Amino acid sequence: MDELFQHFLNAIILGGTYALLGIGLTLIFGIMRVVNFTHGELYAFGAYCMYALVMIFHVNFFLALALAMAMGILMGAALEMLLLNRLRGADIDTTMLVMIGAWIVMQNMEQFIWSGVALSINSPFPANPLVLGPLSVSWNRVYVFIIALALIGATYYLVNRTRLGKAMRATFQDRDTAALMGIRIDRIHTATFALGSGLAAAAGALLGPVFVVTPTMGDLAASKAFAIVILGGLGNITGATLGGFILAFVEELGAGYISSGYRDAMGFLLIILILLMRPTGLFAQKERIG
Amino acid sequence: MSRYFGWLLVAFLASVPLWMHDFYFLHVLITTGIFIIAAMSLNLLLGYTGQLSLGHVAFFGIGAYTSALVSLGFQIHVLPDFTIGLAPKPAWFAMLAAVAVAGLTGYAIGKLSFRVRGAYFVIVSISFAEVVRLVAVNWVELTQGPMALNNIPVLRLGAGPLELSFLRKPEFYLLVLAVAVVCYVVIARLVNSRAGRAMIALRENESLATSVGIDVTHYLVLATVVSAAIAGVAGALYAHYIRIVDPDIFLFIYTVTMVIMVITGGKGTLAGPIVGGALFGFVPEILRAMEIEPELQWVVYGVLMILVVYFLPRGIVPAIGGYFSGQKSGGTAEAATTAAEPVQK
Amino acid sequence: MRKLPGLMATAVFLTGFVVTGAYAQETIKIGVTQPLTGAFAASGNYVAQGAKIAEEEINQAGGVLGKKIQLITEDNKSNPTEAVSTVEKLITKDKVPVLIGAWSSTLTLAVMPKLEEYKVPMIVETSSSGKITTSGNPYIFRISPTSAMEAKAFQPLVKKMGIKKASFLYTNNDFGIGSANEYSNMLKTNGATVGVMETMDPKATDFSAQLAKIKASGSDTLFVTTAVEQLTLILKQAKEQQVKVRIISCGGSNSPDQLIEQAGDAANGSYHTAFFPPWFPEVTKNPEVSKRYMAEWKKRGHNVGGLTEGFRGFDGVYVAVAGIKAAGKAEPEAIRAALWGVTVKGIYGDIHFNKEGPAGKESGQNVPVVYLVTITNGKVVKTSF
Amino acid sequence: MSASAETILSIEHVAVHFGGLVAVSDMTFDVKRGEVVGLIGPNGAGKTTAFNVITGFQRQTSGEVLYRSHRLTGMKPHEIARLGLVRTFQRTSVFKERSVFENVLTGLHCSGRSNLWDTLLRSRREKSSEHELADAANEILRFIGLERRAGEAAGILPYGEQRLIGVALALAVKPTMLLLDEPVSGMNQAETARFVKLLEKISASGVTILLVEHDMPMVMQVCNRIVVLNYGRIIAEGAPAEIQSNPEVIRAYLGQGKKRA
Repeated sequence: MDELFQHFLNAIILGGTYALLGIGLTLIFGIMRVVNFTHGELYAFGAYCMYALVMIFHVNFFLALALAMAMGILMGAALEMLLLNRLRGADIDTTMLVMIGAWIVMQNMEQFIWSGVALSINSPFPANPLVLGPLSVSWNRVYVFIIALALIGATYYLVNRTRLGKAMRATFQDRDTAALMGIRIDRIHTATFALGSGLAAAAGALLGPVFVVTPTMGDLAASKAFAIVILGGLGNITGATLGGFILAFVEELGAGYISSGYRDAMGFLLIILILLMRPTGLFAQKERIG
Repeated sequence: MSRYFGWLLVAFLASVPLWMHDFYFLHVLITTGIFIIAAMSLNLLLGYTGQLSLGHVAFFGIGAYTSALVSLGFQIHVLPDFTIGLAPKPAWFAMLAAVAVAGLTGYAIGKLSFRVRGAYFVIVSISFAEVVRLVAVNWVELTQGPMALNNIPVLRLGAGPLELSFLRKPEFYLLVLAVAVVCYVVIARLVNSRAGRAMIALRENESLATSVGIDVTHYLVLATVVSAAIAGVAGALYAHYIRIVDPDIFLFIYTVTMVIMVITGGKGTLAGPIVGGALFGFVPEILRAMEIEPELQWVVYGVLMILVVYFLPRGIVPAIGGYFSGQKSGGTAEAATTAAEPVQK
Repeated sequence: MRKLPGLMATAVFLTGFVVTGAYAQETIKIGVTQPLTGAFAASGNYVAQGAKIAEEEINQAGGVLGKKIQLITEDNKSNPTEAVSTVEKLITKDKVPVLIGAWSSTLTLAVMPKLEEYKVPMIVETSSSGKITTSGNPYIFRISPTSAMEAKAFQPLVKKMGIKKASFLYTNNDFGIGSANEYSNMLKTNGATVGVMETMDPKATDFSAQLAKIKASGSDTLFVTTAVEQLTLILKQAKEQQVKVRIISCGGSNSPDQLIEQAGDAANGSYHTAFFPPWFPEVTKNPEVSKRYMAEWKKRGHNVGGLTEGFRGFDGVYVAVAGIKAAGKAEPEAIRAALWGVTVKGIYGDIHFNKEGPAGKESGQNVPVVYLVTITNGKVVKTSF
Repeated sequence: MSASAETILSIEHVAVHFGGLVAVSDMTFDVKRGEVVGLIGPNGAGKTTAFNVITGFQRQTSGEVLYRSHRLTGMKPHEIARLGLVRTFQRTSVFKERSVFENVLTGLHCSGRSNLWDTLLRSRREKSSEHELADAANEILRFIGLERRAGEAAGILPYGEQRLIGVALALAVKPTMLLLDEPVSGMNQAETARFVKLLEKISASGVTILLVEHDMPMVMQVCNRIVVLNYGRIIAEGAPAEIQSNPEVIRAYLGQGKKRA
């Protein structure tokens, strides 16, 4: 019984970070129709920024998080303006190829600069976990969970309550009309990509201290993010949030009671099942055909 | 016109072992050739039906595993006390089995995944490949998991004195070339036929295609089957050349390689995958020869990808004159002059 | 028009080779294939660095057969196909008479058919899968121990440490699975019971599910087989989830120094098998060699955490050179024959090869010493019972 | 067009709802063999939705569509097309990257006789089938008056000619009934006149025609019956003369028809 509760607790904690990984990607896809293969590298970028700030420049741990996220935003904006802006209107596989190229470049630059050796970031949290009866969870994880939820909330607010958000949603609904309404589509794209990148970098900066920082750390994060996005329906923030938690539960319980070897397969199996039953993802509003 | 160029090129390539005795060079040609075959199969889906499959390596891998398992034999427990097994079969038979199994998988996947399109299809295909990889990793009894299937037999044809063994590079190189030519012809005939027109039609305008009575799903599945079967051949060649198969054969980077080859060469053109394949087959070798930092070799590789997309968005072949493309309107000229009665009467 | 690109590529390609071809002929080349990029990059680079040290030592000492040696190191990108390509290149382009490689068992298995095809011997410096020496490839000479040897060496400790029920957590690759199987069998034959056997993806970073299961299994000991990155995380997360078991890491590529630095507190009380204990080189069979290697490693400012990997490359080069010397000429077949005779005073101990695998096609297998160390309050100490 | 002519298409109480809004409500009308019927109405009246329902691109919320006694409900568009009920699309709709000739060849898809093996083995059947299709394509091009354009990429042709290709594609399916969605929109006077001729030629060849069009003079000229839609429901039906003088129609077009369906 305790094991089951521990699994639940783990899943909830993990779900928060998965959701954070997911929304950035889904935002970019929904609004820009770009399958962002650099998502995982921006996650790694955030983690390396965190490492540099905390371990080399001894910046305050919490300040460093904010800075890392800011750098992620700048990085994202730069990528968008450098690579994607001139590719608008190109078909999905062209942009995808460019993003794959960028992914290869970024990952190997990371290894070139930092070498393949794993780095770890000290966190100010007590090493002893928070104990709840038979259950326990590290303070660092709790902190990550809370910040993740906060960031997700902030994103919701930004998308649903602000003028920028309104413009984003308009672009998402119908870019042509949006353009007619005088929305600067390219600005929206840059903003969207920057925001998505910032969220990915934040996730990296949050999880860097929990895990270790390596050049290939982005790959797994990216594959999870893709799973989450498709679970929730492409471009659906609520879906991605729920998708994050669902994936966490499926993995945790799947690994716990079916086979840990298939832990990382669970998400993909789920995707295939869901797409066969509901092609637009779990929470996507039905689309019109013809 | 282009046809003669084609046969000239084949003749030239076939002559390579005669004057090129550098085995490493042949090795590069062989591996490149295998990937060109895979890229041609991907091009059928991506280029002609317009469906981007980022799980294509799964068909390649399934071909490789099938060929390896059939030629090595296996024994698995279906139920605790019930096992099914297969005695080792000759390599050529194994390769045919690989084509069949890959084709069947293609059929199943096509039937299932073409309920979705575009980006959804892309991600379904990735997921599919990932699941197949994890099965290969975890179903140790069948696949040996990460311990890999090794000592895969060499392909041998005939027997006794006239036995032809494909252990040495020149023979294997010619085998790959032959297979490549066959696959090329198959694809060329397909895309220039009624079925091919249907595929291109659904790429260009799906609802218009259905409005003239084309069963879109049927042709998507057909394309997937043929594509998967050809990818399976490539995988089988790989298995009997490298002679070890492990779950790494499902690495995403292999799919990426195929996609790059197709798009840089020019998707939807017959020559595209060959040109793109030749280019990206050699790039890593050239970089290797330049002896720059391994990481930087990758960086250059990635930058090259991006540049190609920018400067040759439609690919190299269309850029150097689209008249090798499979959708050339060759038939038009002479056909248009042949007179006949109007149908509508 | 259509064959033009191909031809151009060919041309560039050939010129590319002129570059590599333009080497001084008065050196004896030794091929090294290691994962310098990709998943195993960290370890692969350490091995390559260790090999470089040996190369320069040997050349300062006048080389071998009156010639200097020259390492040609290729990146196999942690990928079997690439591994095969590197070996093809090293053998057919650079004409190396002997190879060192290819780190992981999968990579080594991938290149083995090529060794037979071209009849060139290879010193295997890291791979642990039994399959490598038992599948009948007479060109394989392994200086690293197999999982089986490691488990065997551990045998006496089962009782001493009082292991009653042990669980396993290992990467689902050849390295992890091989090790877990050998250890679990060994434990069963020594009266211990096996709890749960949990696997993980080599890239995974979150083991909460597996750990919760292990905790529930009520084992007293947890054997972990993976690379140092995941080991760090497992130690941390085990502490977080209060999995109170004795953690023993197997496979000898676990760099306790890095664990102390990165897992900190959580590393205390964990045990680790090691094939070279740089914390007390005096216990190794040839302390002077170990110390010399360590001094040079530190002098070059290489990461101290890499000492336990780098020595593999170091020994590999010395063995290859010993083979060349004994053969009296830099020819593959001669070296292969000669390797059976050599004994090298290395860090792995006194390296020599026993026959393993099917009669007539035996591979060479060295029997190194295996050490067990433990971390107590931030220090690595010898385990004494 | 004698009243005794058999009914070929009948729309029975068809309604289409998108969530809350009603695109078509309780639509009922018939088309008889050989007729040329116009379906008109202000923008958003539900004309195109009606087309989509009839040709299977849109599933109706309720009601039935019968074509030559086949229930079309639930049939796929390509199945309906194969029954001889063929449509064109509102916006220019051609296979842009392919030549005009290839466009028509594609339209002739269902007339092909070769299967996969014929194709891969280049069998005699394949060759003869392909030759027949080529001939048929040329006939259609001549019929439509585009034979000179055969070799050119459809996407680069002027607007009017692209609309003609759209019709050529539809004719290639050998339709018994043709649904034309705003065929002359964007055509100039001369083009329209030419198109009307073509339409009469098609009608004369025995093809029944249902067309949606805004160009009233053209509609009045070619149709022998007109159905008027407004806010998704039929407000009038009859011969051109009657429709022109129907007060409700006039009100609808003057945009005063405020009463919601």
